[in-house]
Amino acid sequence: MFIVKYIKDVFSGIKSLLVGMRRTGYYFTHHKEIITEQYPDNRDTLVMADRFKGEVVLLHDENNEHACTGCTACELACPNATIKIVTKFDITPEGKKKKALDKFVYHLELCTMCNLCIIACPTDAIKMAQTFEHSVYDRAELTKILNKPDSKIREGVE
Amino acid sequence: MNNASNNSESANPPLGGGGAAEGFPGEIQEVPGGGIVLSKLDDVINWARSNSLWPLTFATSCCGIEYMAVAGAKYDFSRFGFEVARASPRQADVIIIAGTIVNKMGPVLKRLYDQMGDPKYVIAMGACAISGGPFFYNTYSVVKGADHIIPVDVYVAGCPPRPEALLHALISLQEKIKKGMTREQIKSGI
Amino acid sequence: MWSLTNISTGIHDWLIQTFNPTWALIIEMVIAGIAVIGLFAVLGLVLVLMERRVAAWMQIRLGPNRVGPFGLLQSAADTVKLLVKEGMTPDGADKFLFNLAPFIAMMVAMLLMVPIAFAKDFQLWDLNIGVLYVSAVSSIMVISILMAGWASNNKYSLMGAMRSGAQIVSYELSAGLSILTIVVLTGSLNINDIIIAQADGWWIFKGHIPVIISFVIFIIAVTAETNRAPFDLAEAESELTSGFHTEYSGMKFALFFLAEYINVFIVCAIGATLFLGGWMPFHIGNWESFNHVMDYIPSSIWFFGKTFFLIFVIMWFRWTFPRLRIDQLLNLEWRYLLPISMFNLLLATAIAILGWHF
Amino acid sequence: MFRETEIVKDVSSIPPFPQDAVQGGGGAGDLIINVGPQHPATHGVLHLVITLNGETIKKVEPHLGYIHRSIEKMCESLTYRQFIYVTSRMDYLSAHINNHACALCVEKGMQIEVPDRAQVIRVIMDELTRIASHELWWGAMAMDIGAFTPFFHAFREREKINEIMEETCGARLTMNYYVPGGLRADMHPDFQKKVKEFIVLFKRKIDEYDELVTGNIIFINRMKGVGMLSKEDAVSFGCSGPAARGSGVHCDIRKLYPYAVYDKVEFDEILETGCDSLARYMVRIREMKQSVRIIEQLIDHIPEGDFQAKTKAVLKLPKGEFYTRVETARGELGVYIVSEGATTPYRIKFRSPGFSNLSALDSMARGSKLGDLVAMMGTLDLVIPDIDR
Repeated sequence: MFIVKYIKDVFSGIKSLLVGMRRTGYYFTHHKEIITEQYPDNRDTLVMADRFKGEVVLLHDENNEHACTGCTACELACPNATIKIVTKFDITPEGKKKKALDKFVYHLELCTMCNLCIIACPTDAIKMAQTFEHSVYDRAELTKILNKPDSKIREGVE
Repeated sequence: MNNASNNSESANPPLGGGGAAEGFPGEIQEVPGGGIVLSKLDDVINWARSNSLWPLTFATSCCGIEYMAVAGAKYDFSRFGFEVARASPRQADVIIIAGTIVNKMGPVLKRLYDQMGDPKYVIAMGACAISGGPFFYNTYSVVKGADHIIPVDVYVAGCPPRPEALLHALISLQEKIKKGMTREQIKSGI
Repeated sequence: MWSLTNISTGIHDWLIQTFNPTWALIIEMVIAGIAVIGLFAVLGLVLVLMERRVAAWMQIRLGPNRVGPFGLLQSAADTVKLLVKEGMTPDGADKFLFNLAPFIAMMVAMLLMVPIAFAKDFQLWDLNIGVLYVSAVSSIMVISILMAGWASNNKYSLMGAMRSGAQIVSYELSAGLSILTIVVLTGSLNINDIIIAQADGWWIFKGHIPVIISFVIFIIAVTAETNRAPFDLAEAESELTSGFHTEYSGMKFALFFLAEYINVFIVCAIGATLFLGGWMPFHIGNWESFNHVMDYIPSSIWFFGKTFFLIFVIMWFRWTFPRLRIDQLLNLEWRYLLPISMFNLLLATAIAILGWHF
Repeated sequence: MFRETEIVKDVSSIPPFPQDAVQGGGGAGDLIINVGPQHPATHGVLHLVITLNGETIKKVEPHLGYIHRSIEKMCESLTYRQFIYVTSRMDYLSAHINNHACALCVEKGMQIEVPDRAQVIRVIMDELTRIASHELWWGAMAMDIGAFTPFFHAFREREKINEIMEETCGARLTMNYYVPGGLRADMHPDFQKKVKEFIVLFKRKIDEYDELVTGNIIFINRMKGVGMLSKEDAVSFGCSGPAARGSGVHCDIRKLYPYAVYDKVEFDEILETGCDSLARYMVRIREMKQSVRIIEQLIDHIPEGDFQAKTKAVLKLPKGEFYTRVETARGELGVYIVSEGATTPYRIKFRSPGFSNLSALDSMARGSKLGDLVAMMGTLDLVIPDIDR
């Protein structure tokens, strides 16, 4: 019958609306369901997953030595030329010329954190750091030189 | 979290901008003993502007999803008052370029920027918006950085950046506005 | 007991004693004007913040909490920002109408303040046709929206304005009919009379089912009239970017923004007055002692408490429901709300004539 | 629907852009509006030129290219190890599945046997990605039709998946976890525990989705009978994925051409016969439950062994043509590689689901209201970089 169906429609419609309102009302009154993490306040306790890929860093030990031989394997592996290795020739004590790393230029603004350079590195000289706060006011600051000044290659790394 | 960073001096660098604060070109030097009232008013205005950055709902690709995640409940940029995302550029204050800008999109981006009312700010989010990112060398159609089209205030690297990184960029932008160093503020001479 | 009434009568008496009656009246008008504008500012700040908090908590997040203590200064920051933001007028717009529209929206909201009783004997003007005045003036709102949409020279704005026109004109009907239910029961259009008639219980309790139905219809209709979700077709963000105020920026946009919230406040105040007794405390028939205890709570708190409850309900709608489509919107009015409220009015009239209400 | 092409002799006779867009559709009283490239409903930078009569849609013409990044061309200059990561940016919501398709294609060419462990983890990851994608779709679609709250509730569960992804793959969205021959790294020790926790949470929360959206009368009215796509049309437009399954087309690649370990797990192919937006909506909601079912079957039975097959340092596909297809969250993704035997592909073509699904939009939208258009686009679940590539 028309009128019965009409009234049924009205009531089932109102009921479905009330069900939705009950759900939002539940969350309105239950503040323990809030899942917000207050970012700048939790900086000290924020732990990134250890596999998180934030940026490429060249590992230096306490003697300011790294393991990069300047072989350019990472440069070749990088799909978008994020890494540029500039090499120089050191004179070894024996008087031989030896290729060594001069500058490890890293374009963070190009990097897509794909991890291919890390896989390619034969000496595990580079790794992914867990930093993520990369915002700067000037684009040029994102181009970094990863080897520290006066750092040199660790003994025995070939 | 900074356990492996070799280029930040302290374990926890101060928030707001990757160290570009000093010597930023065009920085306004304070005049000793002058303009107290005006500078106080400016402080109030800058405070208001920095705390009420309404973003434009503009996302082109992957970074847009992380932008949505920032809007989402876990990261919640409404805590800073950024949640009034405006679909109309007339009412927006900050345009977050979330994603690749290709040559066809370039004029549209410029137009959107022009349609926004002063003061307006730009955040380039992710590798594509900063420099073309993965599409820098091997493609024919991608703009090599959104700053070729419109001036960018804050760059945030990543592909895509974490939501926290975008929040960091927004806080950096707030700092920049409070210091009166954005392009808009320098242009209008306040 | 401290109340708004004492303050207003005190000021009035002092003015009458100090100045001659004409000057006293003029000064009173100025004071009232300033008070209304002040109330607007406060309401705007409070309601915007309230909306953002309600939204946040329903969406399992925190909401503004970093600007000022507990984020209380958030809407102040927004206001200052909007004040100093560039207000543009598009080149192709009809500049006069474009700039006029937000002020009309604001003026309508201000005019609607006139007959509202904020507390016992605290009213700008005790109009004898208060209810009629409200329903008449509130429909001027659509003019500002149409004006804004048409003058913007933007297709989105125009479509938003047209939707809004169709919507407000239709929902006026059922809003008016549900108001009439109370008018029929009370026998007066005067807002104060309606409130006094609820001294032994609010209409929603003593008016049986017809009043409850008309209350529900009223809430739905005014939600639609104020262009709030789920009836926010005029500014449907995912369809028309921002609808009728797409081209507005800066302070002109802020006026629309503010007018929306003020309108919500006013319709909720009317709803609270008609159905929930306005400033009248919660009285039950002849429980004299209970009624006496209730009287200790100031009447202004009763009024604002009820109004904000209704505002909360309308916000609750907004953050729960999806938006209707334009034809469904009109269907809802013409096929459901209007017949039901007409039938309901008949019932209410019968009740009023037969004196069946409590 | 298609514009007639003819040889234009006089260049000046070509009308400028807006008029150009409405040829064949425009008439007196018609309103032409441009939705996009920046518009909240397009989820990106799609440009739709819509011819309206009042509120009724007469014609929808999508304009593409606003996010054309020439990924196909770019892949020709990248090696087989490198090109996989770019495809994460194609359909970024099913990044894992895109990578899977490319890895499968390279593996097919190189005839690499992928270890079982890698295959099982891949399937779990794929299904998690599918859930994450559908979650985002659910929130974004609800936002399109005007409900804001579901978006936030959807992201609550999505963030859990993102945490799992981040722990194992190192990134939240564009993971780059699959390499030819297996996975880049083994799964995280906590992976199984986290996934099980997620499943428990998800099963509890999916009922809330029904309360909030599915049962809502306004929602049902917005969806029912809107955007009809008949079975014949779905087939002829080449639709795939949930968009086609909502019209009853049997097209799940996981069932039709099983890859990885999909032939060893039990799950249903979701078919709805409503042909409207509600059917497409229900397909996705039910598909999420099926994905959970697949994960539940696999999560306790991850075989021990290598996570990566031994491969050469430099991959060279033999000369020939290779095609694989997988089921992404949006439909069928085909990867077609032509190799000349070099270290880089000679030509790559992606058959992306979004492009075909978008082509059905015009026939779906005609005659409906403007408000329906966003509902249709919501249920088609378009990802624009997937369309433009």
